[in-house]
Amino acid sequence: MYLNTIISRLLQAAWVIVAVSAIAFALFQYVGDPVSQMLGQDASAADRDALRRDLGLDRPVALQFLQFLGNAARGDFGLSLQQGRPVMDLILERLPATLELTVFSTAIAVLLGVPMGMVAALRPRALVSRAIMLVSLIGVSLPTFFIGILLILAFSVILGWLPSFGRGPVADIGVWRTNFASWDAFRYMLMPAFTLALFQLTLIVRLVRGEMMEVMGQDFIRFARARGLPARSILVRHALKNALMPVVTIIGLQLGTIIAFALITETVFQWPGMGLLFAEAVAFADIPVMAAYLCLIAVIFVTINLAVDFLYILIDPRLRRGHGASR
Amino acid sequence: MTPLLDIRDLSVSFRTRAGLVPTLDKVSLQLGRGEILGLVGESGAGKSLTGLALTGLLPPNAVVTAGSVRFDGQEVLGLSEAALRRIRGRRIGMVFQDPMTALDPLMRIGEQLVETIRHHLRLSRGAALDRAAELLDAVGIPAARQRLRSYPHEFSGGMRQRVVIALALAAEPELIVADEPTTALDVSVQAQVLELLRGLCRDRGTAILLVTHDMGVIAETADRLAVLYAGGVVEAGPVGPVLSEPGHPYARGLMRAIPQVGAARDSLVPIEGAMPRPGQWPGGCRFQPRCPLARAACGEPPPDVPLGSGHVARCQFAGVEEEPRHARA
Amino acid sequence: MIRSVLASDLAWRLSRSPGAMLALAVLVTLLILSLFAPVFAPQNPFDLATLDLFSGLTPPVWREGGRAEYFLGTDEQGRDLWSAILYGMRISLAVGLVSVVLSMVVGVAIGLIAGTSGGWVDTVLMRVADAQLALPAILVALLIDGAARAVVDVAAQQSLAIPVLIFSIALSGWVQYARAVRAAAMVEMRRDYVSAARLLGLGRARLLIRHVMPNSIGAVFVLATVHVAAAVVTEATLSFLGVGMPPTVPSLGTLIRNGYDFLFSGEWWVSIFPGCALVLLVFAVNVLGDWLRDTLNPRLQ
Amino acid sequence: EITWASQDDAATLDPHAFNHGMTMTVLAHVYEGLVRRDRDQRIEPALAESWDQPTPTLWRFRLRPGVSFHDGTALTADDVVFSIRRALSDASDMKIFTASIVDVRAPDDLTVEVETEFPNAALIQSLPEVRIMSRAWAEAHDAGSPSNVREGKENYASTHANGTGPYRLVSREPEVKTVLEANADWWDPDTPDVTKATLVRIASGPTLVAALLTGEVDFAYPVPLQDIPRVEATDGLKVLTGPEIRTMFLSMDQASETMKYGSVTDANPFRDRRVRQAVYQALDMDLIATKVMRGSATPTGNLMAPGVNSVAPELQARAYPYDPEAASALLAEAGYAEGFRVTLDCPNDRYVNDEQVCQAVAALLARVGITVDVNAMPASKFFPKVGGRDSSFNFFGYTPVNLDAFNTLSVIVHSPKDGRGQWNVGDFSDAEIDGMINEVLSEMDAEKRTELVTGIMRREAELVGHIPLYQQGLSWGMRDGITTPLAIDNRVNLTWFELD
Amino acid sequence: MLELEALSVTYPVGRRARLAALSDLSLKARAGQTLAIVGESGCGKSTAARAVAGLEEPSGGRVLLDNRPLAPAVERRSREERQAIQMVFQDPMSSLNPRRSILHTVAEPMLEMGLVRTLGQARPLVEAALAEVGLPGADLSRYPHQFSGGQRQRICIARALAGEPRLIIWDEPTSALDVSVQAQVLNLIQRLQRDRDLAYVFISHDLGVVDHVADEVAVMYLGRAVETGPARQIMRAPRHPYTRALLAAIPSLAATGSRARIGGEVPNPMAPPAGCPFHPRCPEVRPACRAALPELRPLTESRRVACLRAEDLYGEPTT
Ligand SMILES: Nc1ncnc2c1ncn2[C@@H]1O[C@H](COP(=O)(O)OP(=O)(O)OP(=O)(O)O)[C@@H](O)[C@H]1O
Ligand SMILES: Nc1ncnc2c1ncn2[C@@H]1O[C@H](COP(=O)(O)OP(=O)(O)OP(=O)(O)O)[C@@H](O)[C@H]1O
Ligand SMILES: [Mg+2]
Ligand SMILES: [Mg+2]
Repeated sequence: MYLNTIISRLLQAAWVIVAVSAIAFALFQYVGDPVSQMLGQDASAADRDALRRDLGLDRPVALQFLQFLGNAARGDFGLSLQQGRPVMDLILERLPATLELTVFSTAIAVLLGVPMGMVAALRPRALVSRAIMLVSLIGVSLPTFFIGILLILAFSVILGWLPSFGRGPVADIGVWRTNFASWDAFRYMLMPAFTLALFQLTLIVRLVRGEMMEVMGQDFIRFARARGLPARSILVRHALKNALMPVVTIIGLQLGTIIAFALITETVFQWPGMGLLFAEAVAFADIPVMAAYLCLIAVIFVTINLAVDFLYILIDPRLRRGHGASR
Repeated sequence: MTPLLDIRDLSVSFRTRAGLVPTLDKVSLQLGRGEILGLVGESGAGKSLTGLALTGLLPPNAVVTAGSVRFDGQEVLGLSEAALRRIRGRRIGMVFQDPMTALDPLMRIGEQLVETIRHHLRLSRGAALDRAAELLDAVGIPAARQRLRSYPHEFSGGMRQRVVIALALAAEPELIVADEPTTALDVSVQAQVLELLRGLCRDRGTAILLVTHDMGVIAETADRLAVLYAGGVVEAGPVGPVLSEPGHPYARGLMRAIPQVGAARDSLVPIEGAMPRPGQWPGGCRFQPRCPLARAACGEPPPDVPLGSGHVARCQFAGVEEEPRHARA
Repeated sequence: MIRSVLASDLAWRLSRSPGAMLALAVLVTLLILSLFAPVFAPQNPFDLATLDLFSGLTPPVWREGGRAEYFLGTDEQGRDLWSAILYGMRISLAVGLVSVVLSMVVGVAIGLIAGTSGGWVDTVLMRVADAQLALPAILVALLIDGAARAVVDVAAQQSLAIPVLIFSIALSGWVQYARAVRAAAMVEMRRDYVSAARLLGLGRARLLIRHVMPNSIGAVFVLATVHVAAAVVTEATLSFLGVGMPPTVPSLGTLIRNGYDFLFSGEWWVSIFPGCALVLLVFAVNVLGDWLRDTLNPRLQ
Repeated sequence: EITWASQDDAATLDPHAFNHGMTMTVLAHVYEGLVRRDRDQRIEPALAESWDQPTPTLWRFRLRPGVSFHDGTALTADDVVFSIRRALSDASDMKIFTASIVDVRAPDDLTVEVETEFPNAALIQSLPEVRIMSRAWAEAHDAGSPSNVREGKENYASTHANGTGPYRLVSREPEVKTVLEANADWWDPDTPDVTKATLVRIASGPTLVAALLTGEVDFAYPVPLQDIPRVEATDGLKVLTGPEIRTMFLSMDQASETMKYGSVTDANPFRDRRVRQAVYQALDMDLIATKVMRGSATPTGNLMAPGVNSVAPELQARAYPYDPEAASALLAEAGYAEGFRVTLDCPNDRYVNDEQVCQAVAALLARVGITVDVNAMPASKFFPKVGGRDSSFNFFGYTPVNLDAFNTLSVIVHSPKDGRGQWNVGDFSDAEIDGMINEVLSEMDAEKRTELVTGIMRREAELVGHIPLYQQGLSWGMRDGITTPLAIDNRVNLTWFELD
Repeated sequence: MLELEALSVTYPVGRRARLAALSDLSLKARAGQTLAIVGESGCGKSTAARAVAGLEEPSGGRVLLDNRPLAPAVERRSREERQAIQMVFQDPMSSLNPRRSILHTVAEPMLEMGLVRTLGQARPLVEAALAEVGLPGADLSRYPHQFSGGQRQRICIARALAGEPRLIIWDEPTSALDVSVQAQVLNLIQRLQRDRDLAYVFISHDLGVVDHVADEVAVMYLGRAVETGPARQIMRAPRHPYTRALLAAIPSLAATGSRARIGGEVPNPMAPPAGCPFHPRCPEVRPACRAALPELRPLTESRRVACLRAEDLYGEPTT
């Protein structure tokens, strides 16, 4: 029934990705010159030119882009100029780290943020609510990198409770490298995840609060109260469910940003994820890695939003077509 | 016999930026078992507020400043939220004004019914489902069993209004407050819904407070009638006499202003002016600025004048033959 | 005048909310301080000739080694931090405000067009918005900034740093405005006053500007307050990534980033004071934005 | 067993692909050259037991017998010939070290002959960097030439290693961690204390310090200057500091007729020696070294650090004293009494406190009326820009990789021609100096060579061809239990570590 | 003066489907007279009104003004044509721009139609217009939310009059108002018609109101006219079963007790029943009704009915 929708959304998604990579490509040539980074200071100008020619960097950008597209369509993103390894391998190697970090931090943010937002909505004048809003504001007022380093200072250097960098003793489960297998490895994830979560937490608390306040004022909630339903059931089954819909959308839209924000967290905590890879790639002007990373972000973004759309359709019966009244 | 519902001198104010604004002023109403009391009045007169006050569902910025509301002998005002919850739904059912927004859009109709039934009647899920189907059937929704699986948006406005009524009936309350249950409906469906309510009174002895501003609806449904104007009851009594021989000039004006099929073309006589909003009430009789009979004496609070068989009008000229003084036909 | 009514109403509500009042007071103070920075600042931190390298890393006045003329201490270049904060806030505010206004204008225009055209125009614009969203703000800013630095004449870069920052932050912000306005415009288009205006034969542009737009941009202002704060923080983050303001013309973000390196070494004041200023600023703007949103949303009253 | 952390990581494990400090540092533990440097940076035998020079252009090396690669195969002269040829190939980044070599031969299994184009006094100085790999292993893995990025193929040697060195590679995650384990079969009887070493990369300075403070790493470098006191004050930690061999200096464009990036449009002030001298005299290197570099830098008057082969110690004094008034006077004399405006190109992720130093330079020059716009950028943009001579004024640092004066003279001081003066980005040019540099190349007598170099540098300083600022400082942080000499080229050598 | 010829409108629903909101509607309106359109909610009354006004593009048929066809979209009509037809909507709140003062609101048509040049010139005219609709001396700088519902509807009427139209379309102008206010507005509407000899198309679902104002009536069901003719005849002697049922269902003040009702649900307009669209609910249904769509045929000179059994149905409606 939704096949048409799915196909057309997928096509649009493909265009989005092509557009993203086109924009990105147009900008790459200004990021820096990979050749100067690939050869030592003592290499001669002729050597540099030769390398530039060998890499095809002397050709027009449009041509480079087309070739990139052609190769990418075949799943070939080329070799990293910096590491000389297939970009796909590099990204797949780093993907689990970033995904674990973002998913875990999103989980923290949701698990803390939703109840906090609810409390703030239900008792807007209470002291707790004010405290929650205050904390959530600090989350947006302080730059992520600053929060990160303050956490390191507090929990690693002064208190000595948590490790300050890296992923620690990770375990390999098949091709997936995880921090969840042992407490020892899990500890490494706490600070980076919390840093990243703080950024999302703010957003979620505010969204949930706003939506809850809005939903709580609606007629069907009053009607549920008039029916004498217990408060808990009204809150969770009726209010929260309705309030979470827009929240899910926004979180979906934000996920691209969060993955990008992971770049900063990863830099501060030396977390070996894709963000760090990208940061290195920018410093090195490693074009294939940058291009693949941006495409990947676009793919993740589009996929998540597609999923959110379908989730929406699944949850909200009003969005399913071919039903009843036309209004 | 004490009435099932006894509202005495209920006054409600709103906290607003201009301070406390009195919005209901000394409203008194009585309602016995099996009786339908019509509550009519212009938009903003305070009809819905009266209904909401019964179950403690007033907006957060409303304060009850005086009066009492006794339900089956028990004072309702000032009850705790928990105690109110035992009354709501179980003993007093509410039908809300707008069927489009009163149902949770994300929950199946059946689920909303089952939830309410199970909470109040402590039935098993299966039994609750059976009862839900019965209820839908009772309010006239065909193929009730299958429709339990529908979502609100799949129902037409009339059907939704009937679902709202079914929900109000779910726990067989003794009193139903129906707030304009038919405003959103077509004439044809309207008749159907009113029929249902009347049936309930007849068969189960349910009392109904029927809030509306449609005189026609009252005429064919209610036993007794109270006319609300600017926050106060201006006339009350059995339906027949109030409609045919209204005592208050506002009620009289209202009757004349209703266009009727088959009536003479030029007979529409409007009441000039508009009802004052809360906070802008004049002293004394609040109808005075629009009243063809207004005199200096109307500056005093008007008395309740009994007109026989429980028919009361709050006007010092009630019962006095009206002089045709209005300016224009 | 609805505006004056609204204004007096807002003023009244404001007087009832101590939190918002305080935030407003803080914001106004900061605005005045930074707007008239030359008056309040003992030093022009952008003028390299006034910097005294020798006074670098002087601690704040109440600490040992502190000096009266450097109330909050100095950074490693001998820049008076109090002055640097005032001047830096100016830049941060300019970047925040202008970038938000820019993205607002673009967003509102696109949202109006998409929301009132429907059909393929709407689809195309919304897909463009998707593409924009798929490229997170920071990455876009990184790339644009890099590109701009390479394209423009180096001598002009100093003066172009602010426009480039503004542009890159604005570019990633318009989508939210466009979406909000589009949704509102779609609702407004169905209202009868639009039909009434069409009956008069109003041209599309006038219809949009005169009737639809004023009724669709309510949410935009609320979004904007929050975005100003976000833009200021984004600017700081970009500085961290090395593409913010040039070090000789530091913004609040640049100051924090520079001081970030000194956090462990005991020279905490270099980053903590600008950090506090940033928190104060963003905090005040956010509190006001939140308050405005709650106040202007009729459904929450 | 230790964990050591660095802000940088090896870019590749291919011994001939990338001439880059950290890459060479890591590779030195796995691969060896024919010779190596001892703790005092003197050349000593390594894979070659001994060598001689039958003619000025022929070097003959006797290989150490019984040496084997980590995979167990024995080292033969053939491997050495293969490796040197590989280092000579097009894709190699080690050509600077092999530049004069025209032929390599293996008369027998343990003898290698290297023939140079002309007598090259500095060849032996370059050979520690020419690392020997196994021919069989390389060819088996299709790694016959370095850097297959050009061909779009993965190069096995860039992620795997098989050398003869003191450590064998256990595992490697690029940019994350590299684990080395002592090679039990190493030929050198002086077995290292460190039996297993894990190199982790921590790019962010504060995080690196945090890791050191928490004891998560035993050794970390470079410790950011501002954090040195903090680390030293921490119980159980210490910091080794000292001058690095890298010298930082300013280059001024002296070739263009008009100024590229500045306010003077009808002339190029930097062509005027007086202006250059004024800039020099306006700069207080001591202040920069103590304040911006927090005392870790060593002010210098020369482009080459002491310790570089053939550099006399007395060259380190300033040619002209710090004297802003004299500077102003010189400017006025040159017709720039009002000063002028110029852009200073500056990397911001390459040298210690690079951007801050540029700012300090700007502040100091502001006092004599020269307005400096600091244009800071990442190295990936800085080097192509400056290398392309698209700059009027820039901040630059240079280390002669083979620790020999000729390297700096040829790359930095010689006029940009004949493949020389590649990083003489201000295009300083003096025919007399060019001639003297050629003499240095083939002068085999150490004393005369030193004299020649001194003459060149005196003249260069007098002409203010460049403005030497300081030698960058080294800072290695470690726990008290580690003892190691500080290497002036910033190359950590685990075999020198002594553990308690 | 105004003529609708086989006017049809469809709306796109979802990606492919279209909903026939109005099918083959043919009507005439004369100067000085009121043509009323009645019918249940959703039967296409507003759609017809919007198509006439040029706010909705018809999918078939045309609208003639003084025997000349009008362009389908209002934006493409000439100024005279636009000036001739104005419209007043159901909800007075939503038909006023909340951000424009009543001066701007009422002056806008005058400026657009070229009756005045400047806002200053318009001011006295606006005052006069407001006085005419019973708002003398109103503060012109106030905004819609500062007026009551009845007052707002008067402002809408003043705005419609400001362009000096010849025909006004009223789309349920009083259904959002209380009865006491409704009477005021209805009286005003009728007075204006008398004073200015205006032609009205009056849409309502309230038969009481329709009986009060209309000269001609068209009864609609599911997008089609089922009965048209002089108001008196139709209200007194309805022939179509649907009209009869509608009239019977009106609550009256006098009668207490149960009234007639139309059984069944309104069919889904996306899938109207075959044959006569009313047949599933019709008390008079015959097998032939299910077979073919009955055409709107003349019953007398002035009346037309779309029912096979029109001739048999008169007198009291069956319940
Ligand atoms: N939350 C509130 N704050 C202030 N005033 C309110 C609030 N809610 C209702 N009122 C006022 O109370 C008065 C009575 O409202 P109520 O809803 O009872 O009217 P009603 O008779 O039910 O009208 P309607 O027919 O329109 O439903 C109105 O004038 C309204 O403006
Ligand atoms: N924009 C639209 N898109 C799709 N369907 C529409 C649209 N507008 C109206 N319809 C449908 O067209 C049909 C006729 O609508 P219309 O508004 O003309 O009815 P109406 O008779 O005026 O009803 P009401 O009395 O409720 O105003 C209805 O089924 C409605 O759902
Ligand atoms: Mg109400
Ligand atoms: Mg309609």
